[in-house]
Amino acid sequence: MQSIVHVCLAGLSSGMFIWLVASGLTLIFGVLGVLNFAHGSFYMLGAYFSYTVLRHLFPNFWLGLLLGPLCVCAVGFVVERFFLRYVYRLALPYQLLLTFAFVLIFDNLVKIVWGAGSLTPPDIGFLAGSVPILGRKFPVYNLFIIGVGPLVAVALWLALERTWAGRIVRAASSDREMASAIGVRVPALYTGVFVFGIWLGALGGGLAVPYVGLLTPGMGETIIIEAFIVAVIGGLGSLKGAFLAALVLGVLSSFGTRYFPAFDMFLTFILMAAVLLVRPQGLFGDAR
Amino acid sequence: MSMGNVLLETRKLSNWFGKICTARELDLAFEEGVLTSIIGPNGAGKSTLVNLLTGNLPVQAGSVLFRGKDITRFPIHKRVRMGVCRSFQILNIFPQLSVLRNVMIPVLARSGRSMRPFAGISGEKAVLRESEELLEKVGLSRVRDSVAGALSHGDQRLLEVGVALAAAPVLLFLDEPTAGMNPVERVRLLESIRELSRGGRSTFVLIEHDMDIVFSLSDRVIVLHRGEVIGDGPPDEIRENARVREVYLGDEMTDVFRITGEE
Amino acid sequence: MPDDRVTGRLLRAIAVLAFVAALASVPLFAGKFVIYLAMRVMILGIFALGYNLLLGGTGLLSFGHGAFYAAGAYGLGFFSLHLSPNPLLGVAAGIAAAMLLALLIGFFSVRSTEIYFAMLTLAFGMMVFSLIWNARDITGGDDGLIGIMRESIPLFGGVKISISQDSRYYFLVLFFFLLSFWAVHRIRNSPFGLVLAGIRENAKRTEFAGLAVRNYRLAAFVISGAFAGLAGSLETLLESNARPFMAHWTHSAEPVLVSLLGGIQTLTGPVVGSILFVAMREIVQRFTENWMLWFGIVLLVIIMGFRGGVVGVVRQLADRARGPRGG
Amino acid sequence: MTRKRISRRELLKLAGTGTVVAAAGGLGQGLLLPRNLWAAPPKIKGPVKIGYQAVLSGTLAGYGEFHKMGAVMAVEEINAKGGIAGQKVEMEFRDSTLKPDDAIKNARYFVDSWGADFLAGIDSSGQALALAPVVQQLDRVLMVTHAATEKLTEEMVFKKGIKQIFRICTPTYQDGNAAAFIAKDFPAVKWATVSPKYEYGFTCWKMFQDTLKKLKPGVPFVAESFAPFGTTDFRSHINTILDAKPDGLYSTEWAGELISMVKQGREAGLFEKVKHVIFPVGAAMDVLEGLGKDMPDNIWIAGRYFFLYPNSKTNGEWVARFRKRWNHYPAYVSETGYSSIYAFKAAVEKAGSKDTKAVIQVLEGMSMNSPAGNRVFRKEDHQAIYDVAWGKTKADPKYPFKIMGEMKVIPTTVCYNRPPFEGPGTAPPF
Repeated sequence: MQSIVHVCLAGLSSGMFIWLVASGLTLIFGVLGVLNFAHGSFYMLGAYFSYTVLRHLFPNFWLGLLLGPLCVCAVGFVVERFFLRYVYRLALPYQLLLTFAFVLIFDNLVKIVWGAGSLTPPDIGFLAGSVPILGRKFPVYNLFIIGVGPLVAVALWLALERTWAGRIVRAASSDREMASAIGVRVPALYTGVFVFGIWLGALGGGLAVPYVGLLTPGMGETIIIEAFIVAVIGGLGSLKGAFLAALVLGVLSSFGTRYFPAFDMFLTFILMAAVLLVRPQGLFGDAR
Repeated sequence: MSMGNVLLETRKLSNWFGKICTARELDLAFEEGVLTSIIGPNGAGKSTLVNLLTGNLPVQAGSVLFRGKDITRFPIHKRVRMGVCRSFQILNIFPQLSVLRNVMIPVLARSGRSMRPFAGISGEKAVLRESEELLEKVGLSRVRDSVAGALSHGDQRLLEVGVALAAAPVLLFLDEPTAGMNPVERVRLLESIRELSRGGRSTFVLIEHDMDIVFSLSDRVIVLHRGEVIGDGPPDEIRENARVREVYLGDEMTDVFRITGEE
Repeated sequence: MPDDRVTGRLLRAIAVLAFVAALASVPLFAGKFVIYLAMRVMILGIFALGYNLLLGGTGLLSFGHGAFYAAGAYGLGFFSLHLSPNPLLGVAAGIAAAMLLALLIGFFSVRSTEIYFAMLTLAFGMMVFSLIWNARDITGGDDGLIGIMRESIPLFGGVKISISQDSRYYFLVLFFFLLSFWAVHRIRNSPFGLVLAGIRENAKRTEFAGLAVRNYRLAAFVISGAFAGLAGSLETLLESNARPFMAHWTHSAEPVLVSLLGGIQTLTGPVVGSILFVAMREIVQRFTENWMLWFGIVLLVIIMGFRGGVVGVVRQLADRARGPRGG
Repeated sequence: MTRKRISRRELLKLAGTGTVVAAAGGLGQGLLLPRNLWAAPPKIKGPVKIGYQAVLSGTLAGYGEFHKMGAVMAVEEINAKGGIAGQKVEMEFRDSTLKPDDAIKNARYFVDSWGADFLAGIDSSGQALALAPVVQQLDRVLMVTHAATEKLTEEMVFKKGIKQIFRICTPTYQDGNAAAFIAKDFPAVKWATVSPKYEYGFTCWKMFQDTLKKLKPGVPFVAESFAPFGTTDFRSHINTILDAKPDGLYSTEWAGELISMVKQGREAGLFEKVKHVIFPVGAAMDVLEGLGKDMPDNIWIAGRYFFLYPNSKTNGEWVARFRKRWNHYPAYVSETGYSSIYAFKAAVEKAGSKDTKAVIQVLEGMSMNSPAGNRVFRKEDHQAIYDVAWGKTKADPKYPFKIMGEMKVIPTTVCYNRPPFEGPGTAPPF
């Protein structure tokens, strides 16, 4: 019992963590139709900026989490406004290539600015430490992540369904021409959505600082593939799908690691292929 | 070639989009050599019917038979091989290929030489000749080397019909072949359809909005309304059909004339 | 008009001859490292040329071709370690293994298109990667398959051609490269190639031309897999090892990158892209350790400035220069 | 540089004596004067060029930087003191990216294009094994400074006879076998592991088990959980260990992954439940500094070198110089990088030539003094034999990170596999 509960909790926290990163990826794909390969790099930048704020400016976890991702948004703005915007009309491979170029550039820049070695974050205050659950310790911070994940999901849902801006975003995502016909400034909207998606990714990075406990110049590369899998299984562009897929995958791999050690990437990719074969649009994607 | 030889028939063919019924237990038969037109107001289920018959939409209920053989579950290419082909309402050509290559693809498919990866395409003399003849027939020889996407709209529509014809179909569905054409082009295209039909190689089924054309050209007119056949017979008979008049005398009638009269 | 066509053909023939002559004379004047790099370029070129039959030719973006490259590499590896060290038979075994795998993966993948196809091939490719990584007893795990020797090629009558020296192996690679180039050229200009182009332009219309689109996609997939297998087996002979990362998605992305760099709508695009890819990195690396940064910037410039790939843009410029005379 | 200009007169005089001496030598046939004294010092043409490669990109880029610090410092020192056999040392450093094909390309570039006389570096086992036939073909000595796979020395050097490869760092024997010698003294009975899901992790765990079984028959191994390369979340692995309730944990996780695992293990109370913990590469500087006070006390750690061992003058001075030069404590790859350059110096000067064959001959069995203590390159497999320390972590006010408290050395003579590597008496304990 103790074991199962803890395996579940570990799965939940890792799933929610992936969801945080995958949400931005999914949102950007859903509205802009761009597969942002550099999303992992923005996640990395989020982590590094938050770390810097935390370590060198204000030793406050919340300020780091607030300011770090905001700085990354500025980077995201530049990327969209001056580069990505020009490849929307090009085929998918060109978008991938462009975002891939940014992966190389950001990875290397981080190495130049923050050094090649790994960085470890300072204390994060009251979120540190653990609480006993059924006689085994569980980190408070992981409980926090388990809470933040659904919070972000609900906030996103409310923002998209219940606000005026959300309605416009949804309109633009289903029909770009129609949206521009009814007077929406689509380019500006795209910039806004991209920057917001980047903010979500960078927020994931900021939250990763204490979660992973380590910052390295290549940290975005491992997360991007997991975020991709989640986004694909959930249905590209579907936030609801990504949320559930992240949950399922997190818990599944946690159980896999514990009870079926042979479980690894192979089965994850089998799952991904199976979903794509049976329901190409993913669990919750709309059949476009 | 005798009339009355049934090519394609449907048995209780039905289709729904959600709760909207676009085909309700249709029993239709298309005979060899009979130029048939399908008309009906917007949303009557004309395009759906063509999609179901040509395999572009999966059949939900009922069956489709070609020359007595059940082809309900046949994939598109197999139906085309048997002789059922179509053109599209929205342009459906190969925009970046030359006009000649556009028609070569169906001709190659027919010749059974399309799986040869190392043969030079310029060596396919018979295919080339046939493709050029076909372009001659639809009047596109003058632009044979142009990129299809760069043609005028009218020429692209001609090419659309040409590509469909290149598959040498026994039964050819033309889904609003004149959409977006100017009156001159439209007459020219329909004239050539009439001629081709008389040539007797293919039997045409036309979906058209322009009533004048439909009634002057067709041997048989089928009127669809909300997925049901409300009239089926020679043009004169249909003109007199009370139900058809009723349907067409509503807003839908004027609607039809407005659309077709726009050009 | 006919005059133009004849001169055009003549010019092209001269260009091809000059290209072949230049390649063939590399071992005569170039240093060992250049010979080695040239081989790497040609192997990547074979990979990309075949790959581009799919991307540029059929309009399918595969992210799993590393798996076929690895199949070629391990196919040759197992063959030469356990059956026969004959390099040509080994290459044949590698290609066969790659084609079989491509048939299997393609069978499931070609029903999807666009991004779903890309994701499916990515998933299958990573499964292969994971299999190679985990089947340690057979594949050597992450250490890779090592100790694959480059034996002589036996000819009739007991004569053997040694290829152990790089300057000799170069000609074998060159032979396969030219063969691939010729084959891809033929395929692009064949009825089959035209059908592929039709599928790229409009799959629905191709179906309504009476063609089983899925079969053609599968055929294109298997053919491009064969080229990947050839490239993989040639690299294994060159480096004498095969490693799991050959099947990784990062490696699958290489032919995509290379094809886009050079231009996917041209025959020479992938080759030019391969040269750029290898040479650019080599040059950047000589000046700075931060090669990723500069490489990324160069990529950015190429995407923003040369949309149709380098070859495409050069051709456009050439056309424009010729414009006034022709028009 | 400070050589005085020689005047023409002196030159003539010199020439004169030269002729006389030469004539005398010629006449006396070496009887008049002992010849060796008069023979010119070993002539080496041109600078000594060393091509060094290590990972400089990705998550492990920090290791490359540490390699570089050590190697660059050695080159600077040697050049300041007149170089190797009077010739300047030149070094070029390249990113190996951890990929075997890039490692091969770099090696070929170094030798065929840049004209390197020696090669050094290499982090991953896959790279080292892939490079073996290449360096044989290129015929240059490769000094491996980080990759630990025993296959390199056992199979490539010993069995296949690829003599060009030497390894200056400790191999998997240290991480697997030696750890078992540490473990045997614990009262612990049940062991478990979280280790990397690749050859290195598998091999070390197997060596640990095999040796410990021989030292302490009947010892049970209750759980193993292997984490793929790039794992950042060890929580399910930690659950596996906690469920098995072992008394001892052995883990060859290293670099950032070890940092993550320790942090997450602390949060889960792993180190309270498991009393005896061994991290064979836990004494790496990036790990100690990265964890800081988060590294639990009383954990047995080791590395391929730790800057507080040996407590010798050479080492103490070197660490001081290193800190002055880089404002950093030397990592183990800094030491192996540094010493490999000195190994080349010693070998070239003794051989009197840069010639690979001659240098190999000298290197085989060569003994050298280095910060890590005395190193001897074993003749059969070209493995450097030197002692590294094991120690129990403890805090020390002098350092911002945990250091080794109680130190212990497992002599290589008891924990290194012996050629011919197969059959009885080749694997420890002997």
